[in-house]
Amino acid sequence: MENAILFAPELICLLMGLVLFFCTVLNRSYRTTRGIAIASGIAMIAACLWTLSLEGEPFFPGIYAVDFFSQLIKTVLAVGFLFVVIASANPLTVDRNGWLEVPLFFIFSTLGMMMMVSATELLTLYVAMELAAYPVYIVVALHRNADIGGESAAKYMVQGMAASAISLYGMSFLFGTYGSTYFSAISIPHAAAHPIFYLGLLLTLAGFFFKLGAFPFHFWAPDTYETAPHPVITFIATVSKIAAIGILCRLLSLAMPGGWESGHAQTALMWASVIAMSLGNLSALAQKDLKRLLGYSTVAHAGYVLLALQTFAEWGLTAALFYAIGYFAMSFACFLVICEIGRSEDRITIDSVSGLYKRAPFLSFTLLIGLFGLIGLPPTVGFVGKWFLFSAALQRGQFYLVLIAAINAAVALYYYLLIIRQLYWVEPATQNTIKPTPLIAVTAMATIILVIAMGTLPGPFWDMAARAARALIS
Amino acid sequence: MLEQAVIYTFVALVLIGGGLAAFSRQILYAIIGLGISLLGLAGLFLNLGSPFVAAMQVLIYIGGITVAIVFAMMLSIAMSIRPPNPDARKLGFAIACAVIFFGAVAHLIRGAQFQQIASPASEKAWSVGALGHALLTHYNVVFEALSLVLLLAIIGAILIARKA
Amino acid sequence: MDTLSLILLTTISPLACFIIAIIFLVQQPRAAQGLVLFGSAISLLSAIGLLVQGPVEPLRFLWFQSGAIQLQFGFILDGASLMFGVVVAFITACIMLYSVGYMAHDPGKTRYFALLSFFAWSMLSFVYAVDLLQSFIFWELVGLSSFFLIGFWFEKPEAAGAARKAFLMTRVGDVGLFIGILLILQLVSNFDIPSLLDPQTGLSTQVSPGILNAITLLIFIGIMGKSAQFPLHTWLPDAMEGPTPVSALLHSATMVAAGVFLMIRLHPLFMAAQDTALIVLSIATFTAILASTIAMVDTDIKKVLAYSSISQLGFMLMALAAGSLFAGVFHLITHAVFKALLFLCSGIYIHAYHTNSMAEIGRSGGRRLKATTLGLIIGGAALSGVPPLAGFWSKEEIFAQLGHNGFNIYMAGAFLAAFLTAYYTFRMIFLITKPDQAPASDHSHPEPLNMKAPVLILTLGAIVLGFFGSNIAQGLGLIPQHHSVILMISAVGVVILGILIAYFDYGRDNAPRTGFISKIAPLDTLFTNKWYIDDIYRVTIVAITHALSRILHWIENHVLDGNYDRFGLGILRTGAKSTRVQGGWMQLYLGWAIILLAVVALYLGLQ
Amino acid sequence: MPLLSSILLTPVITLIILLLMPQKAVRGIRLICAFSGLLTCVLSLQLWMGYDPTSGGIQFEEIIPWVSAIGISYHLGVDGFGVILVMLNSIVYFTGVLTMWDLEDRVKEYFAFMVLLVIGVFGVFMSLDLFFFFFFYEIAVVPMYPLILIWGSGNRAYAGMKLMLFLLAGSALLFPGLLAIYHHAGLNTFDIIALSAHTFDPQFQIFVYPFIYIGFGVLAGLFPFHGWSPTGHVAAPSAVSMLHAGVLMKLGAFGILTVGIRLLPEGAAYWAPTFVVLAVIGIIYGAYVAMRQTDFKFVIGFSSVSHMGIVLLGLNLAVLGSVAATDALNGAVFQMFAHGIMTALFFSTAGYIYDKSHSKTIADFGGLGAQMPRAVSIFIVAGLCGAGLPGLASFWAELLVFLAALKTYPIAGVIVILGLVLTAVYILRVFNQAFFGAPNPKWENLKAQDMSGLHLIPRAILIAVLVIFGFVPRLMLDLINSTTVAFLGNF
Amino acid sequence: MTLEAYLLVGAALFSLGLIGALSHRNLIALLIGIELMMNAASLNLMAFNRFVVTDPTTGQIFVLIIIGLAAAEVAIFLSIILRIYRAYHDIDAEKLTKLSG
Repeated sequence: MENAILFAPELICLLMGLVLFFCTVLNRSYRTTRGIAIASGIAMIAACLWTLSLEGEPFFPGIYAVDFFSQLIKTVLAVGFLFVVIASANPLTVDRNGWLEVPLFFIFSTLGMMMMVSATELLTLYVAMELAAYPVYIVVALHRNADIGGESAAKYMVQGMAASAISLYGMSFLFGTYGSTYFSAISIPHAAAHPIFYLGLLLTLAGFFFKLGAFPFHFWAPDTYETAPHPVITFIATVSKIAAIGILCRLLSLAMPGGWESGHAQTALMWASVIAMSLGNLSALAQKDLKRLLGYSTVAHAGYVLLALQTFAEWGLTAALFYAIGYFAMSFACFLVICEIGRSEDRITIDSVSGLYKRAPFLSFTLLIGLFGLIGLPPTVGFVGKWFLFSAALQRGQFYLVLIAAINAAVALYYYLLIIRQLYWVEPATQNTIKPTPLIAVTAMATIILVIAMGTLPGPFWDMAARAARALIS
Repeated sequence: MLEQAVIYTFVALVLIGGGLAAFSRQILYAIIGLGISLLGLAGLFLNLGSPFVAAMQVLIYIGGITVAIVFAMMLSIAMSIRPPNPDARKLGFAIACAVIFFGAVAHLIRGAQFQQIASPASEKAWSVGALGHALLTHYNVVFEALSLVLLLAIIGAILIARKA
Repeated sequence: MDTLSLILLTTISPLACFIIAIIFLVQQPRAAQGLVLFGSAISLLSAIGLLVQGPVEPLRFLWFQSGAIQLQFGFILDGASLMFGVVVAFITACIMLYSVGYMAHDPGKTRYFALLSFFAWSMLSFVYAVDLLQSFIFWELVGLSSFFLIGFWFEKPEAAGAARKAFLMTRVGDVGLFIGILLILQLVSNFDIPSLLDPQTGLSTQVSPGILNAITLLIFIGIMGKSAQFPLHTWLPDAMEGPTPVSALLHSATMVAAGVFLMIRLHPLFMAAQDTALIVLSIATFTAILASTIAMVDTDIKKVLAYSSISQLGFMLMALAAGSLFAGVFHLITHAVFKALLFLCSGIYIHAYHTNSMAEIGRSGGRRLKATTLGLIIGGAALSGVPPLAGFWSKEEIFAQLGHNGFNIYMAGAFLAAFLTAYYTFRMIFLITKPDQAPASDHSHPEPLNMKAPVLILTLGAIVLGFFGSNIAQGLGLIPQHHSVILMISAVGVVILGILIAYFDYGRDNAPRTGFISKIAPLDTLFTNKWYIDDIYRVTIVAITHALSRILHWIENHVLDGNYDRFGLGILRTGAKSTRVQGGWMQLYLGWAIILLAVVALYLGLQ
Repeated sequence: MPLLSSILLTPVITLIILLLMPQKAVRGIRLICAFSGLLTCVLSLQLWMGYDPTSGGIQFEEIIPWVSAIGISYHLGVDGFGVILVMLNSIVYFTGVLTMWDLEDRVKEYFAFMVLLVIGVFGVFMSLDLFFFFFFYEIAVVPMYPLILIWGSGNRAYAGMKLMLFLLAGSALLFPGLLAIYHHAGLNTFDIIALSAHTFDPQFQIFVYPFIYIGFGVLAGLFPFHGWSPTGHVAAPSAVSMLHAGVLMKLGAFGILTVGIRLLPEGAAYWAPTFVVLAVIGIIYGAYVAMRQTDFKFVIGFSSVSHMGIVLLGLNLAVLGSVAATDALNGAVFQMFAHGIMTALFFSTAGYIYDKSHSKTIADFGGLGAQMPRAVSIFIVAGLCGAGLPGLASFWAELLVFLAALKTYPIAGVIVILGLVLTAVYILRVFNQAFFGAPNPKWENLKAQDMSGLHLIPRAILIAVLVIFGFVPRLMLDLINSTTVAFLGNF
Repeated sequence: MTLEAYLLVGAALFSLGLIGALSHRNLIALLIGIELMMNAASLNLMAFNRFVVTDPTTGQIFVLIIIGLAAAEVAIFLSIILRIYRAYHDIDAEKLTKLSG
């Protein structure tokens, strides 16, 4: 029973997923399905909060860990799921036949992500990862235009499969080096098989980098962002990013207290960080498609997070977690607006938001706050988060690294400002106003409040992240 | 000696099949190559002491997956039988990548010292029963998750492939 | 009344008038005019009261403190400031009275009177300032009021240009002065004039002669600017674009004398700095001659008077540099009176005939304005140094001083200048009073009383002031230089020679009406073109400044800004390129990723 | 209620009220802003009066732990510099609101952004915590973009973008610099006071100081990173230019002072000779470039570069530890205030002329003095202040800085004093081309639109401030001098 | 055969899969390449399971799960191929570059 409580969020997720499955089978309306999904989201959040402070291993020891870290991430994932479902009120870009199943895939993917952050064993992790990934492949394919959906899904999936294959190959070496798949075993340094261990680690991490959209596996990101249906990409850009950062934290935390921390891993991550942020920002500069632009910007933000993670220190972990939560809110603010304004448009270009100020003042304000956050301006969480991330890197004395990151942030300003300019300055092409439903307005409000609250009162959030980081390391 | 020969045969099957799959310009040959390679692998698995996994490899991989690919190919055959233009540049790049990668990995493998056990574990530990037990106790989460993935895959496949 | 309230009354009442007029009385020019006149009268009376009270100890108040520097403001009430203060207040009052008529129909009357008031305040404050920095502040404000008054008719581009020129040229001088003052501050952390001048503990005892020379030279640069000495003199003739009363008040009698007054203030320092004194003497002498030569050929009555002012200022500085404080002060005061008189007369002519040309005025019947012509002749004679008018006495004093100290070359220069002065003054008088053709008809209106009265008062002053030399000397606590009879006779001789030649050239019937100098063509050209000094400036300093600003502007636009823009665009282009690299063939990425991983792994393995 | 928080909260509350007010309530919005501006002025005055100048230290401190785990605290406090700069901001805020009284387009948003800017500026002047310092610093920068973009004129998209890129590039230098200070001290606190007690390794100081200096210097118009400033000034609406040139640029100088010099004195001293050269170049260069501008606001913009050069010069001279250090710092801070008021006056008037004529080109006018005598007079006052005329506040500032320059680097001193002539040249050029000379008949209609009534109030306030401090510099110098002495006592 | 030999075979298989995945234009061929790569991982796991690990169940289960997931993966991927085929009547990977901007 105690195990069931520890497993409550996942359990509720699973159960609600099955309920949704029956809904689709019984072919109820999309409204009902979505309603149930919203309810399940709320239930999941409740369950997460309930289990927030619990610790334990609900299954066979070493396989699955429930601690503050995992529960914190799960809470955010549950919130993310809820928000994404709310945002997908009108998934017009999704194939009409697939509407009912969209929440279903989302919830199972969320389940996979929840399991990912709790997994403490390679095999569990791998399966959870695939559980999180497959539903997303499917919904990407469910674009209302078969050609666009198919292409983008195929691209996404090829990259994903290749990444998992590489990851698997790497895991096999880890397994071979230690004779075990438990993280607890792997985290002990193993001098004899040193080089091959690194090969394994590198290949394994490569798979996760794919999830994070970080260099060098970020290439899927912009294409998918551009072409996937809006709700789907909202899910990918917000929820799955949380999970990705969570799992990276989990993996890298293995390295920490006297683990296999080493200059090599750090150097590799450092380069990955630098290249990811530079490449992401530079490429974003040239984009006209809003979603694609945000895709590149995600790559850049992944670079910022890696900046903190490569420190292999508690501070870095805390900062990364803090930023992950903040990033979720900021990017959700952007994508929520994209979902609303692009209900029936396949492509959202920068021109699509022209003069949005006149058509939908509140939505454009939401987008503005989101963009301010992504730029890193106070009083949003973007500023505080960057402060923490960079601070973490500087704790290691990586002055120039932080300088590069800060310059990148300044470069990024350009393309974000272009959007803001379109938003507030350019005359709109059409005059029809967009009025968000109350539920969406409330969600947008909540996002804004979250972005600003984390930016002005970061204390409690930082403490939570720090607690989670400590839970990881100990 | 015979055993060695069998093993080498399997190895040869794996590599030849793999080569066929990798280099063939005809999809059908590639699929056949895949099948051959998988068959060789199943043999190696058998040799490595796991008849159950070998069986599964044959059943699911060769019997299921490869056949599914063949079906898919046949469904889209109208276009795929036309032999695509050979693209030497691309092939060269791929080979270069593979060679570099292989070189690096082989070098590392040769340099690595694994803590090998003196003798294989007992028969009991290799038994199907032990496997099943572990799957239902130790790895029950994984097992459940896998079933969920398969369920989703089925739903998804149906949805995606459904005619609009 | 006690000294403090008197001095405050003297200085503050014009300021109060200025503020009230400019803020509240813009729409009521008559009220403004009355108020300003009233304020000026109060100021004059208080100044006289102060003079009657006699010299007292300076009054000082703490102004502010910064680091080691402590600055005071206050009032110095010694002979020089008391007397000059009265002169300033007096002449200001006269000119304001005169302006009531002169500016009667000008729409900007309030502004005009307010500015005059502002000038009176800053000039009086300058005169009484106890602290060098305080002096400097009011020195600048005096310059500012000059700027506004020259540019009073700002719709005229010439006036605006002249105002700018005046401001900039005096500014150049002020920079020198400013540096000099700051040097003093640096060296002694003190600006208090009496203590700076103290023979025992003052500046001259604390610094080496070289530095003292440098400081005084820098200060002299300021004086050059303000008192229009070569080479910073060219703004003054241009400044005649302003209303004539302004020219009378600022650009001959008082404001330009501020430079001289500063030298009077700091006379001991200049005396201690031998080299500077010599340089001042040379420049002053040269300026006196230079200005006179130009005055000889100019046809514009105000320009002639302006050059004459420059030349007379040269005389004053000569006296001071030669060592006689008294001679300088004396000439300063007499000059203030008779030059103001001359300007007022010229103003009446201009007002009456709407022309600045002397010949035109004469032809139009200038001499019919009796009082004015009387003033012109008396003032001119005083300027030339005709005994026994004011100018004669003060100039005598200067010659005496030069002779006493053995500056023979300079004395020769002074004689030359005096000769030229007499010549050009009487040239002016003859041109006006003896026109080449009889005036056609008299269409001029007689000079109004409020314009005539100041002229008459000043005429009286020009006649009698010369006899108060000893009182002035007494006020300064000095003894006048003993006059040698030979010197006096030769000086008078020179003046008479000048007058005679002027008469020969312009005065007698069927005179050639061209100057003797026109027979020496090169000199004539040189003088007519004002020694080409303006032109030299135009092709050197002005051109260099323009060129520099053009170059730097180009740098700003093309090198700095342009490169920033290029840099930004470059980044954008890189961005576009990087997307192109990433676009397309997706397997390429995978391949590169694998190669990267392999290389990293290999690197780790090889370690 | 603690005074500093009250001052900071006044605009914050104003902002919240503004956001809640309906779009249409234009009058109410204006009144609320004006009232809040007035309130900040009153509170700042109270601060000024309440500050005890004898000690010269930090007063009115308030500390609330914020993120205690890493040592961030909400720590407010002001020394003499802070007091006058807070005052400056209040004045400019109040007069800025009055200047934009006639705005009709998107009033609510305009004032909201403006108030946000004001919040940021107040925050910087009061913060004693590196995090909050930077936090507010960025807040102050953010609203510039929408303000320029939406309400600006001319090439505003370009100008706004350029401004933001420059400023945030400066922040990019600051970011690692500030964090490095924190980590290098190892005290686990961002508190500036606590950090200033720590002696940093000289090598480290020398390394980090340029980042801090240039990072903040970009905002202060440091040559050669000044390019954004004239362009930005030109495009911004007048009240924004006022706040921008008047207050925002001071943030940069204040940052150099509070973070750079206070925490890294040895680094500052090491670099000072180099930066003195840059400052001198900036002064002269700004003046020369201003001479050739054809646009009012460009002239003012480049004059700001030149004038801020004086501030920077003063700051750098102050750290050299010579006898003139006190004067230099006094002068620099005085100049911050004086230039702030002066530029505010400049821009508010130039903006007024632009609003009425829709032209900023100097050559377009000519004899405007006859058509808009009041506006022109006010502009002339500002111009004269810019030219360093005695009797107006900036004279004292320049005097003190020049004095220090002459003492420390005589050649530099002479050069910058010669710059006074150049300043006069470009100011007079504007006067002559635009205000004097024959009136242009094109602008006859402006005769009826000269400044009057309400428009005169803000300008009159600014002029009054300039004149008061011009004649009674003691009011300010007493306040700064003790702080300067205390500040330099740390060296 | 030694562990090393098995691992080398695995590496070779992986490399062959890589060639397949990198050089082909046909989506099905890509899939085949990736399957080879996954199988290389399986081989490694089995080899380690035999030579290194004391408890041989883990590796086997790992491989079994890989097989299961591969089945799911292939199912989805093939359905996507069919979807594309319907839309394009072509399954040329290079045509997909149309998407990238």
